[in-house]
Amino acid sequence: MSEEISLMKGNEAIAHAAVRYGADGYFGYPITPQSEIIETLMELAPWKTTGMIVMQAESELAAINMVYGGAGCGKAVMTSSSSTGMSLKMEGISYIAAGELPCLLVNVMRGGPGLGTIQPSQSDYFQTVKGGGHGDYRLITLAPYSVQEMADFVALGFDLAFKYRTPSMILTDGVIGQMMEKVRLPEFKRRRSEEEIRKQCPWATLGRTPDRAPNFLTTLEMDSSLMEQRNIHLQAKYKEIQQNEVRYQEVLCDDADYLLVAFGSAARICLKTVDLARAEGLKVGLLRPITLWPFPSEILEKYASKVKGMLTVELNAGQMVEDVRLAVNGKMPVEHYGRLGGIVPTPDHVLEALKKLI
Amino acid sequence: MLQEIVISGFGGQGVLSMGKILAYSGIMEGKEVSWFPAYGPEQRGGTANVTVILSDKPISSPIVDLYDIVIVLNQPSLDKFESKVKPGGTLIYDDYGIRRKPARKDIHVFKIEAMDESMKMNNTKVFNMLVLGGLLKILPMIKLENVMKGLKKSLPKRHRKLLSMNEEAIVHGMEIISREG
Amino acid sequence: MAKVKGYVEVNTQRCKGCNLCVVSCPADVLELQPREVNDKGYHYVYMKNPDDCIGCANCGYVCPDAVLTVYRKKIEEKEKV
Amino acid sequence: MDKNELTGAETLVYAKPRLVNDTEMHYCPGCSHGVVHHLVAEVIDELGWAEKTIGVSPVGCAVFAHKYVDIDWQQAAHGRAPAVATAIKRLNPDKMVFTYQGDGDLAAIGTAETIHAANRGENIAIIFINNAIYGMTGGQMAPTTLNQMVTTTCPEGRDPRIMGNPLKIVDMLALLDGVCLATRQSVHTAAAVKKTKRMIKLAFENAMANKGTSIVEVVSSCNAGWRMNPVDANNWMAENMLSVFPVGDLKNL
Repeated sequence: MSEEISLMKGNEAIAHAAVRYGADGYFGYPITPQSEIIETLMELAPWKTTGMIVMQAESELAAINMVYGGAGCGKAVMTSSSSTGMSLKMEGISYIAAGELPCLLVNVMRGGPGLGTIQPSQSDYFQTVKGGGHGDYRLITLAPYSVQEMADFVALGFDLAFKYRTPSMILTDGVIGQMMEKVRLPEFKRRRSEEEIRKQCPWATLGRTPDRAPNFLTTLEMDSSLMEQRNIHLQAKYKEIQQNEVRYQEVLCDDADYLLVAFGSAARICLKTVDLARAEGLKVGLLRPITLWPFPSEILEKYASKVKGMLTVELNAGQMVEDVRLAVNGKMPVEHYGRLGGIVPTPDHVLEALKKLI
Repeated sequence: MLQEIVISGFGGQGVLSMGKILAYSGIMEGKEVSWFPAYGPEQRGGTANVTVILSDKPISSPIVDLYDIVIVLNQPSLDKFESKVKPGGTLIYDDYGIRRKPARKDIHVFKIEAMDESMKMNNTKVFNMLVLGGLLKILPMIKLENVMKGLKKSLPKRHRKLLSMNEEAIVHGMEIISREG
Repeated sequence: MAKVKGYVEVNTQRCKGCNLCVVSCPADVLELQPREVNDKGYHYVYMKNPDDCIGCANCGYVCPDAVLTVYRKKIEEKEKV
Repeated sequence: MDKNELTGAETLVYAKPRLVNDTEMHYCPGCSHGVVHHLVAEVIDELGWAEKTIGVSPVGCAVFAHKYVDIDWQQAAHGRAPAVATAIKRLNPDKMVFTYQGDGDLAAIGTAETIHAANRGENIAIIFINNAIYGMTGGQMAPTTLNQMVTTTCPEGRDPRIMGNPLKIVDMLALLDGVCLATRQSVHTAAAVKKTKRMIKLAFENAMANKGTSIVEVVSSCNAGWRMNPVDANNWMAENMLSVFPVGDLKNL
């Protein structure tokens, strides 16, 4: 971590962190509220320094398939978009997951459905953690709640993607993308050489060498028995990720009678609600899933026998609440509070909703 | 110390950059800061507002219900945010183009004629720095030297030559703010 | 005077009997087997008139399945005697 | 003379290209794809670039191209091969990167990717098989289907008033400044095969020399999709397609 403190937007932090991580390529298409990512990268012009390529593609479809091509070469590549653009990318993401390619995806969510609004929302939770694209695949999903985490999760996302050969998603929204906060950017890392990539990713299509058979990347398998084997392999990998990579944060949960469950920007809002509630003598805590997939079901199950109720707070009509209910499995009531279509609730709104539950 | 501030006006008045300088100045003072803009489709003119929070402790929500300080630079902003000042809080407004003045009695109201002044100075670009000066006069939450450091940080390198002009405007802004009622 | 003699070797199991080589041959050397089929059920190609082959390799170029290997040799007249 | 007197290394004039492996191709008897696969393999081998070539195969009949030619391959989503190739080449500027696409992939679903890659002058080669029909899905209309030509989705023949005219996409691409080579060839005769091979070689050399985008269209037959035998299909192609899609260089800088 560098010593210098910067003030920047979450979107800008992602761009800086990508260059510093030693990413090889970014491919994207402008869409509000995340265009600062590609704008900042173009301003940084890393192709002159680290050698990282930055491309404005002709569409989200092209961008995600550029990521497929780059990831197929074992390169550390990424793309970013916002909700409706991410929908366009879903086919490509399914291919990337099926091809077991590491890459970093960023969705700075806006309100939907349809063209919707450019204002913040969390209504792509289902799309991200339940599929989105076709087929049985999963996305490692990281939900930052500060500009610092926007920066930090670039490296985390890439590292997990390469560790498990699977795409990672930073799922955030217009609040975290557009807000400025203090951030300490990571130190610069050197980009890997082709030799290093060949060693780390023996499957990469970098040109066959005499010591190995040709590599080919395809997601097509006409023989269903082989396709089932591929799926079983993927599921085993996903199980391993579920066992190893669950991340969450507990805020004043120990003595809590009631638990707020929220991620990303909603969790920031809930942090203040916890303070307001405690000031009124209500024992309220916050459990913040940091990985939305794998979901922190175990810790929620643990609290299910300790607290009187849980309230999920989301900028949607109730999506994560389904996973929370699955986790507590009927042991106690779980309610949902959310605002829709780009409206961001304030800490007081959440407190009012919480009091109704109590 | 916790100051929850909103700055609101027309696009192009330097609302967002004033907030950014304030946030940078806060960092120079060793504070925790957050800056959250109301963002919309790109449009010249239109309205703009930004929430800036300065605090000694880590900031929880960047979005709040009520503000300690509301700075409004046009009538729509005054209409929208007057009710959002915490009781006992502060409202600063520029009365240029204001037809309906602030009415609340439970808050401190200050007027700054920054638009008129900047036109007199023949330099409307320093408008937002006059306002910033006014704010710092009535609530000296950040030392002027740290404001100048923040200003330097937030200006792109190619604009550094404008530093002294901005500093003068901040100092001048301190002289032209006055309490109402 | 030298004469050119050719020979076409057929990988009969890979041949799909498409007939493109037959029509590409300028010397009417090739023909599909009228009765015999390979394991895939195709009437594979064979040299019907081997003596006429000039080894031009046209058949090889147009074969989509790389079934044909073509050879060509210059032969002196005296050898013929 | 018998076989033994004629065959040997010194008399060999044609054999299966070395980079083509022994996997039996899935293509129908007489399909042009096989011929073009051989040319691609021969050219890469002759240039000595097997270790620095990355091919991008499409969705369509050539979806299995990677099974037959022993180089590194990526198989792209339908229409996206030029985008995939763009990234591979940009991230690996010292490699030779080419796409191999059919008419549906290149000229229908992937039109945007094709045009924009060419317009950016990506240093890639595009091998474009135009057989005026969708072969893999059973013979539906392609953007390049000829007027009045019958397919399963224009059973009374393509009516340009309803379905538009055959898309001359390589003529369009030739207009773009990023394109250094746009040529149309065929593989229905040995002479045409040799000419096509020369143009594929030029396209690959252009890609390595960073001269911009090269497109080699190969007007091809699809005897199964056309419901003809292979010989008739080639003849029909020569008589009907080549007047709409005449062979020759549209641009060769």
